[in-house]
Amino acid sequence: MVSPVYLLVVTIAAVFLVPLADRIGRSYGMSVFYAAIAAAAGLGLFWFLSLRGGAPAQNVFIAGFTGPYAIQLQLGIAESFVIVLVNTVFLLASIVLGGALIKEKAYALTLMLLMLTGINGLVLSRDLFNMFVFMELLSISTYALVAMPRNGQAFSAGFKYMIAGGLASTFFLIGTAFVYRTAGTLHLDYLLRSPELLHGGVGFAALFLVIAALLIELKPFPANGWALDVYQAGHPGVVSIITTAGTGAVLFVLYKLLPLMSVRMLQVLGGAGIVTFVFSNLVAIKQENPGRLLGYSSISQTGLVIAGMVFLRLFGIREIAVYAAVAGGLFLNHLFVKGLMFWLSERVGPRPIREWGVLAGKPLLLFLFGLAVVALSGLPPFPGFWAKWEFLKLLAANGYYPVLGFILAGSLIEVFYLFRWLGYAAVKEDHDTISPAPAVTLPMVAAAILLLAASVFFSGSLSVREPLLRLIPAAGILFYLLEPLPGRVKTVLALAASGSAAVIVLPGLSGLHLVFGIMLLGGSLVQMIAGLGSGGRRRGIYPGMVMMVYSFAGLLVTETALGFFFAWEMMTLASYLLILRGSRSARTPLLYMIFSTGGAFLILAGLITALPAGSLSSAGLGDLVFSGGTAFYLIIAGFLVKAGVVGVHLWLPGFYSEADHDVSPILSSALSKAAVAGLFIFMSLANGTVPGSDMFSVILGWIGGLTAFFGTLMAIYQEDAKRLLAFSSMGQMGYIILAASLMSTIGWTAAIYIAVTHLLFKGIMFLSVGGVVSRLNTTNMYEMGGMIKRMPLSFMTFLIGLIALSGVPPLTGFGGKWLLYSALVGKGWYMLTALALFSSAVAFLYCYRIIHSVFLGQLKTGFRAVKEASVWYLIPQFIFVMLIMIFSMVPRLLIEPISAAVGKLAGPDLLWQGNTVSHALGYWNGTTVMMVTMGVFMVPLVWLLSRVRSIQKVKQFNIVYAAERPDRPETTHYAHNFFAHYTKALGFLSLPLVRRFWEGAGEWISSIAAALRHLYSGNGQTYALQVMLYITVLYLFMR
Amino acid sequence: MHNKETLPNLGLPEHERDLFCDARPRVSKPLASYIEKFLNWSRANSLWILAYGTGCGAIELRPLFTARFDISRYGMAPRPTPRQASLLMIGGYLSVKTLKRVIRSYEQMQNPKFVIGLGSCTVNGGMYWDSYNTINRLDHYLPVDVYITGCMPRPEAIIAGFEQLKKRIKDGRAEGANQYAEQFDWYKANQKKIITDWNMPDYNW
Amino acid sequence: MIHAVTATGIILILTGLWCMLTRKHIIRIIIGFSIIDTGIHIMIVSTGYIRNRTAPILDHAVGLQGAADKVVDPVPSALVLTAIVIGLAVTALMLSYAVKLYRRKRTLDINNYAELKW
Amino acid sequence: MIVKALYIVLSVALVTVWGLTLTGIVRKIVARVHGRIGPPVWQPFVDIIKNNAKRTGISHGVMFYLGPVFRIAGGMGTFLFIPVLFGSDMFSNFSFAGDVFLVMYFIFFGQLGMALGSGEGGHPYSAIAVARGLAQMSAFEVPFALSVISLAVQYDTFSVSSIVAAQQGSIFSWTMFTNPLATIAAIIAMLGMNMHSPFDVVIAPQEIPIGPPTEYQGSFLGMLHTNRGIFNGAKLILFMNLYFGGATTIPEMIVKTFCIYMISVFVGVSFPRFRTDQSIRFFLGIPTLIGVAAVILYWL
Repeated sequence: MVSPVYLLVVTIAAVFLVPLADRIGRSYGMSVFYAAIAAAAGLGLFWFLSLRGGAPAQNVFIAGFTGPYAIQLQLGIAESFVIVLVNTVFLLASIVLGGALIKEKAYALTLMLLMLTGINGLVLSRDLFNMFVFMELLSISTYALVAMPRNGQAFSAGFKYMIAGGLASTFFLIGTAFVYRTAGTLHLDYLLRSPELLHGGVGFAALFLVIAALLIELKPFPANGWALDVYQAGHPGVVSIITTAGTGAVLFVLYKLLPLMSVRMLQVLGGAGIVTFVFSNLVAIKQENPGRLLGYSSISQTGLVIAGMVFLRLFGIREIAVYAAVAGGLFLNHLFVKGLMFWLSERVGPRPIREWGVLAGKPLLLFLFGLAVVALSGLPPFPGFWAKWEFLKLLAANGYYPVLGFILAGSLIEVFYLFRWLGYAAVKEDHDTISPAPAVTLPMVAAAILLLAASVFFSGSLSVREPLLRLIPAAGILFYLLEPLPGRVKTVLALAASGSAAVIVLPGLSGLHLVFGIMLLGGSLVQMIAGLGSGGRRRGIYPGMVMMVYSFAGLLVTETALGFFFAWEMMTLASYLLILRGSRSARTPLLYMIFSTGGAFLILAGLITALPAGSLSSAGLGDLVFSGGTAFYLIIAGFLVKAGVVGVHLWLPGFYSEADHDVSPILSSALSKAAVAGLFIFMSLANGTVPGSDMFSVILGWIGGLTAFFGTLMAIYQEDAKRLLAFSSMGQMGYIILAASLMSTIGWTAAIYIAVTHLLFKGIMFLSVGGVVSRLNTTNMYEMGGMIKRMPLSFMTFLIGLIALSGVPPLTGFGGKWLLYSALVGKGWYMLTALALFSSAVAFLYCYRIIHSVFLGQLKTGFRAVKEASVWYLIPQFIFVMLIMIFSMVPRLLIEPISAAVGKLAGPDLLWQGNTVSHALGYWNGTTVMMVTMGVFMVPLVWLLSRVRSIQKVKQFNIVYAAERPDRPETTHYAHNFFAHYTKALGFLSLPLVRRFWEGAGEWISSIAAALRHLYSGNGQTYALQVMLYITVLYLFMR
Repeated sequence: MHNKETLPNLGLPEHERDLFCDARPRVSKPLASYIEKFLNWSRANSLWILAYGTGCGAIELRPLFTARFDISRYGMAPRPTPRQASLLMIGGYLSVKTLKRVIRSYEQMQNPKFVIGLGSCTVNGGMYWDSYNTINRLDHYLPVDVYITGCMPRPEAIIAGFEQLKKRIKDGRAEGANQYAEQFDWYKANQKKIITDWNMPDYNW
Repeated sequence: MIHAVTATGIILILTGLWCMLTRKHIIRIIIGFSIIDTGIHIMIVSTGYIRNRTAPILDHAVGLQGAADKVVDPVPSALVLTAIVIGLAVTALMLSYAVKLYRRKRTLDINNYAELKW
Repeated sequence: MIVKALYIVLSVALVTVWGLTLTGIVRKIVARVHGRIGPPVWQPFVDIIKNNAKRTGISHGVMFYLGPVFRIAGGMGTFLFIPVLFGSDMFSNFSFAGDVFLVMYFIFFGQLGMALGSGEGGHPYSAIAVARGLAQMSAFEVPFALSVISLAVQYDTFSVSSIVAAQQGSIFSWTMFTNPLATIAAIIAMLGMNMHSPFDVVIAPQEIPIGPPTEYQGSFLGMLHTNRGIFNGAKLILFMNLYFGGATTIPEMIVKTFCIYMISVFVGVSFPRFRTDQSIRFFLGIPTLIGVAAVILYWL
């Protein structure tokens, strides 16, 4: 093995060689420069591989002495891990910087090399004073490089940085001196052997000063204003090195010192990390400048890494693998992502984040940016996800619930501003363009590939047993690569991919899983056919779509808690991509992401709380312990958020309605069932083990009932057809939750029955309206009308769907209502029965409103020539119509398998007698009802048909119009503000209180953020004062 | 068959022609006599009135529904829409403007349909006969079954008119709708002579 | 005596800090930083001092034999030497920043360099 | 099978004739209240014949054409799922196919079809009337639902036949006496259902000519009028079964439904019309509270 000393030798030698080579020619100098960095990275990789292969750790003593007097370099697995990462990113960053460096004199190159030397030295060295020297090497070269843009901002930022950095080094030096004075050695190994040397008064102070100095270097909130100025003003390439490689080295120093710290110190340090994480994210909300925003984000991530390793140490964990999994994972994630994002900001140039729409026309850059945002938010499959899971799991296992809560809150804020930014980039089209720059793009691609490779590595090390789960992101990426293909080809491929997933997965399922499998996979599959109806490229739909379908499969197949959460998050991500593609505004996808992530965090908190003590990552869902109650309630709350119950439904109308017309049906009919599936999976897991479940049932029931009511009520006021259907879905979800909360055989049968029928009829209605909208290019119902004349088939299917929705016999909808009321009255929940009945009566209002406004009434002049919707939209509708008719004729075909899957719960069973289903209170024979209905329908029809010859078919203006003729169809069609009288009578019930609440909450958080960021006055002296005060406060806490 | 013929609807601008039905009115032959007799009995005993009350004669219609005269005992009732009415009562003089509305309403009623002209004005223009704006003779424009003269006719006279109409219906003589269809072109020409700003289809289905 | 030196060091550090935190003039801030630096150096040297011993320089006065008993602890002195060099570099860099800043805005009041904030 | 079909025809014929006659009787009574002579009792039949005797008609399209079919199918269906006479095989209809919830929801079948048909007519007044009707319906559904729930609690069944069976014995075992609050709530809801004044804003003839059927004529209208008989009869029989002890003989049924209908008629001739928002607020006010009280009373 090559001695670690060569790592330093290579770069220092290059420091001297570069100016010489530069004399010969610019390109020679650059070549030597890159060769040295590449060599360093290569060495790191070589060591890492051999150390992983089992080679012993290397210790090198320089200057002919042995420790403690010599300069000792140690290269273990941890060091090599950091070295390889740091040097790789440094190499990539230097490539990004290439354009800027080539304009500078050779000094710039030497400064870069010195910086790298400092970084590597910090990682390798084992004694405090050497650390000081390398830190100064790093700092001074950084101070100089910050000034590279040569503008006023860069100079003042650099100067502020020097003041703060100077203070930090001062403290480090004082601390080092006192350590030497107390312990008589500066060598880490000796100090570690007898850490009690530092536990006295002076010793403590010495150690404190060292740690405080390191912490200042890591830019803790709020003593970090100077760093933010640097992030904003410095060249993104340089800044990316500071925040990734530089921070990484200092973090590693902190890691090396961890064993010296007392419990108290660790606690305070961990707290400081958490505070930094939460508040930096908070302040970032108001930030518009990309560099500074990335700065806040970097700082928060650093805080999280600090917290990660400190808490691990606090929990007494010594295995390096765990540190690698948590702190290493978080750091690696941060390293590549932040590198990527800073380089991207270099690429985009000096634009505030609102103007990042320039990326919208650049698929590769947008993809990279999206990847970075997703990875940084801690979503799967990236390392941050696995690391956070492990970290939070350990926090929960050790009872650090408040910390867990803070981390989740901070992450949520992070998700907010990152996805808002992604929204700006993806949705707002800007006519500016950015010129190609392969020197910047290539390192970004490399970073992305490395990040993905690391994801594979991390997911493997955390033993996700189910190989299918790995396919979820893989399918997404595959379909991203297939994007240049024509849309229809992609649809067929997506159908094939999803179909094969269904074929593989479904036979392995049973019981409720099978029912939901058929619903989610089958439902999506059928509706995906509609995609064939749209021409063009259809960019950005199929990666999300296929990923979503695979996530459905994953959700149902997985047997581990981690696997479930992984699939859940992938599903969220996939659906986010779909809505991002279709939405007209950035607001809807963002709202969806915030609420979904909030819900997912609740589920996450619940899952890790329920994990049995000492469990592995692969703990099965069946092993979860719900006896505490809290865990179960958290999980259910998470699913309720995802289901969009009243109070957290803010995201729902936009999400279900704004996607593409062939995607909305899947989101609204199939995806909404994923929350139901989750609800049922966990309710069956926990059934009987949760204390206080009666109260829980009642609360859940009322949540469901109120959701049904308010969803329905809001639906009747909508002017937008798709939004109306979206609110209708909310109402139907309310019924499902209400039925599920009954915890009885009939209740659950009702819930799943409603879920199945809702899938069918809402699929039909959304597809039908989608077909209409795709022809008319408007979703405002009052602009439509009379479509029955132009689109009779769409009308027919819509009508079937509508009858099924309204619950009118003889179609399937009635079965759901009947089961629901039976179960409710059987349980004794009379008020909820009445509420459900009222809601379903109100549902008639919006049913009529939409069918009248869209299909009936007056055909508008502009739409006299529109054609029937595409046949590809109609095929899935007719498939669903056929299913509805079959289930209506023989309800037994549907109810029996469902009740079999539900199994035996509390309450009476359903009894069958031929086609009559009955229970203690009532009975229903769907087949007879269907027959009778058809009979009584035929008799008058025959009579009317006998008179058909005398009847003249007339046109739309042949109406009685107070003896006048109608003026224009637009003024004759009654559609706008259809239920004005309902607003007058009950309008107070539909005031946007929920929106006001959430907007108020958002306003408050935003105001707090705005107030907090005034800490960063911009004055270097204030920053210095903040550093001093921070250290003082830290001392008071740690003492 | 002239039923299949379409009307040109020249009064309508090009883009509006598709909004109106352009079929000609048809003659609907009565059924076999004994059935028709029964049906005519029912028609006579269930006269639903569409009252066109812009003339002063309308004032005399109100008392018909009161306890004193009560025409509901004859099975008669007011009907707010021409679609469902079988008897159009023209309540007095017609101007150019109101004639247009009357024609539209009449055409929107279904065969068989009956017209009663109320007051002298419908017969010959009455006291307004020399106005620039009054229609003097209703049956140039619509087939009138019964005229009830007077200025104004009392409710008793109106009831007598109803009796007359019922008699006509029962006798099978009240075929105004078919007459209108048969001589459609003549009626239409007369109508268009008066109404110069014709912005309706030629036949208001 | 040692304590006096240490105390001097500490006083210098505090003086420097006070200077850094209160003076608005950039050059004075840099001077404050220098004072801190000096204070640290003095303090470090004082920690290695052993009474009645001489500087850890192996010359004729000390001789190689038994040098360990005649000289003070050499480590702090070595540290100080390195620290002085580093301090020099930092001070020089700070001053060059000051020059650059002054050329931009013709002012050396630190309050005038707060355009980056929040 | 054939016997059953025969029974069904008989049963439908009975309710049609009785329903239409009842309408005639009521018109006569209202006329007498006004001090008029009024139309003959058989006038509804004459009207139906007259309407079907129209020689021409117009149609706005398929849905318009099917609207009245839906309507009358809804009326007949509703009727066919209600047992007419207690203990009579002949007049039990298809009550074995579903319980009271089936009947409650089947009521909507015809209304929905009618609303759709008139919607295709393209007349704005039709849509306005439907909007009013639906709004009013959603409101009176609340006291009615509460009342039915109260009955379900009281009798521990949803089956209409069983509810009738439970009321046999003496007059005091009728729901009217055993559960007066539920009966009151249901009767108030029935006022809305029958669309008599004060809840006749839906068909307000002076304002939106006749409401949804504005464009209907001839056979279509005849069908709608026929349905009015059947549907009225069905609703009255349902109320009779649920609250007034059902009936064992046809005369008993006739007397009881007549009396029930008279409630609606009395209120109708005595009160002026509510606006839509007023009737919504009315139904969701006191009647709903009465319904809640009825449920709570039997709950406790």
